[in-house]
Amino acid sequence: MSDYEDAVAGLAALGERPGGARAALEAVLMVIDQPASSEELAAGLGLTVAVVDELLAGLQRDYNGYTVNAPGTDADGSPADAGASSAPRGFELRNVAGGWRIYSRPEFSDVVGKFVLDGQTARLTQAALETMAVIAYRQPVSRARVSAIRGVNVDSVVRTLVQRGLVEEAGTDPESGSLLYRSTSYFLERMGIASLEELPPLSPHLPGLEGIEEFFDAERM
Amino acid sequence: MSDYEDAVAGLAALGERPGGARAALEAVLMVIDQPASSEELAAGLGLTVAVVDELLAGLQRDYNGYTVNAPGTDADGSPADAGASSAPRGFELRNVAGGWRIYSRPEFSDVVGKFVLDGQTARLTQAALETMAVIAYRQPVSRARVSAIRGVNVDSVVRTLVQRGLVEEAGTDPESGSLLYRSTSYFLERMGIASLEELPPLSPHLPGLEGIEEFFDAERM
Amino acid sequence: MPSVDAGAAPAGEAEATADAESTTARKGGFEVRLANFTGPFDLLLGLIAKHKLDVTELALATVTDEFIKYIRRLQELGEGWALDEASEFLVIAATLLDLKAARLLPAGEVEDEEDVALLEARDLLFARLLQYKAFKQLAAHLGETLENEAQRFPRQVALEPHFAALLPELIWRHSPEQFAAVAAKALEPKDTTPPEVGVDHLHGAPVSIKEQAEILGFRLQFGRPLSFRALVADAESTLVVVVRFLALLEMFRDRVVAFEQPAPLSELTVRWTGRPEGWSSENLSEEYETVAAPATQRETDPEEHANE
Repeated sequence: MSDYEDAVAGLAALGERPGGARAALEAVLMVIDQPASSEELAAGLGLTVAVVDELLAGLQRDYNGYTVNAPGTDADGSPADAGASSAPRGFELRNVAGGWRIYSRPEFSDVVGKFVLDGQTARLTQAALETMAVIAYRQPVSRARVSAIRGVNVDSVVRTLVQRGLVEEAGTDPESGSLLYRSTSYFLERMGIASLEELPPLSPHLPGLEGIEEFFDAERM
Repeated sequence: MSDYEDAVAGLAALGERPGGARAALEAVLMVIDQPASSEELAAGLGLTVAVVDELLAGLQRDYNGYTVNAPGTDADGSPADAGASSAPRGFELRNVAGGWRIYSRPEFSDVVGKFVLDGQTARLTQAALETMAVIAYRQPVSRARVSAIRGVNVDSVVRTLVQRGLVEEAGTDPESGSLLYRSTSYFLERMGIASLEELPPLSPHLPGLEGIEEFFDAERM
Repeated sequence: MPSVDAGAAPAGEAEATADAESTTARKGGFEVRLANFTGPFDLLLGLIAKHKLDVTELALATVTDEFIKYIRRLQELGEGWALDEASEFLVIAATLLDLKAARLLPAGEVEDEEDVALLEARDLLFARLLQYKAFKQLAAHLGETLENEAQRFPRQVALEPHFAALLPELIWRHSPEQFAAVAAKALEPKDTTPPEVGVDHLHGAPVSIKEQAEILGFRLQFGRPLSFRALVADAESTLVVVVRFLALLEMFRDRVVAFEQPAPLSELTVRWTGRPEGWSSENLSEEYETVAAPATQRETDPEEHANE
């Protein structure tokens, strides 16, 4: 079990420092500028993924303001929870686009917005949102197919989405040779979700899906 | 004492949010890139400088791991200290050159350094090089405009270039309010030229530049 | 979500409707408030919602009039309304009109092929409309989520100086000239992607202008003047006739042929005027070379011209 030994060795070394492994993880979270997966964090800290996952969950609860005795806190008394506080912090730790990252809490968006100049991008138009939805749920998908679903030409809208980094090219369709598009991890980030599976399912929105589905496959361009 | 009244009004508004004024201050400190003075923070939060200074001192102690009852804690029982923890965090609040910012704790600089270096290469990617080229020839320029020219989102690439010291912020666009970027003297140094005028002109490669210029202006987001 | 950031709106859709709104305000009298519809389905759903109709109900005819009135209004406004959008609107308007006409006929007689086709058109329209409705709902969800998420700001601070110092020294091998070449390439307009125009419905055999010019050149160069009628006598299709005519125009511009036509619509005679040697279709004017140069492009050229 060399994994385990490594993890213990890592823990021991980090454990001697103030705050221990939990603080080490926090220190790393302070310098990343894009989401970092538990695997990346574990490798950087010399800990197992399981330990890091537990520490992350502890930090998340901690920042959200659960106390040590609150329901939902692990009973194992891991050091991760030793410093948990009762009032929520101004920031939160979230698992977004397959990685962990620190965000300011939404309740303070007005205040933070005054200090962060360039953080926010303009809102998407209705046309862009609809096109984004079709691409997110039908990816990889050609512009022609998105056009067919929306009933209008989508070339310029897709270009805008690509420029905004929400959509990217995903090769060409082997049959028609047309360019295919898919959503990016930045889209997941902006949506605040870890993966595409977290998107709400399409089916409830489509009545009588079975027949229609076949029908559209036939129509596929 | 209109200052005082303003401050109280501000506190009241912030006080209704989870974590109160302390969390609001934390939220700002967690995401600002440039250190902010207590005056700037006070203005942004609608608090007096005195209140902000007190909150800052409280946060600093909190992050350093003093408990509420530890020596050095104010006896006034301000809500700022209610959530103070006993173990130091992985980050600290420092006042550097008149501004406050959250940094990773120096005890973990080896771990953090290892993490930062992982996956770093000494060479610019093609995407970074092209983005650098657009900034060098179109400066001062916003990221949105570079994105429009390159047809992809360039946010993270620009951040890399800034980190590498090749590009720096150059104020904000008076119209859109977005941050502008320009090349640095380090860039000139690496190019082996004394000034931007020594950059070879683009015209031989690119006839009809004027029209293109208009094209991008029209497309501007 | 009626409030749409017009500033960031991509060209076309939003502009057209923005125009529409202002005109409505000026002229008045048009009951449908022209909201910012993003396409024909959106408009159709809007009208259905206005009349509180279920999409699945067979009451589309109720909204047909209004739909068509709206289209007519948009047409009157004219500019800013993209052709492909217009055609989509018209396709749907035509389908609706068919359906409405069908409802005026006695019910229960679905016998001839036209009726069946009409039912299929209706089902197709319903299905597409339902599908669009689903995506519109999801778009609303995306919009809300994106907006809520925009309240959060990620920590993405610059690396602390002592960590930045750890980064390996940058390897920079580009000379100013190479860098300028990179810049020139990066600044080149990339927007050359032509809008995807379906050509599946076109079945013309590939005919190339150069190829036809070669044939014409061979016949004229080594023979006496020929009438256009004679030159196209062996043409297997109208497309070849058209392409040969275009080829002749090209050759005329290159001053290797001359035309004679005594009276309008009378016989057109073509005479070789170029030097006997040294001409080949490869020398045709540059304009055509740029269009017809790539091998793959060449095949589609005549079709494009034939379409015009």
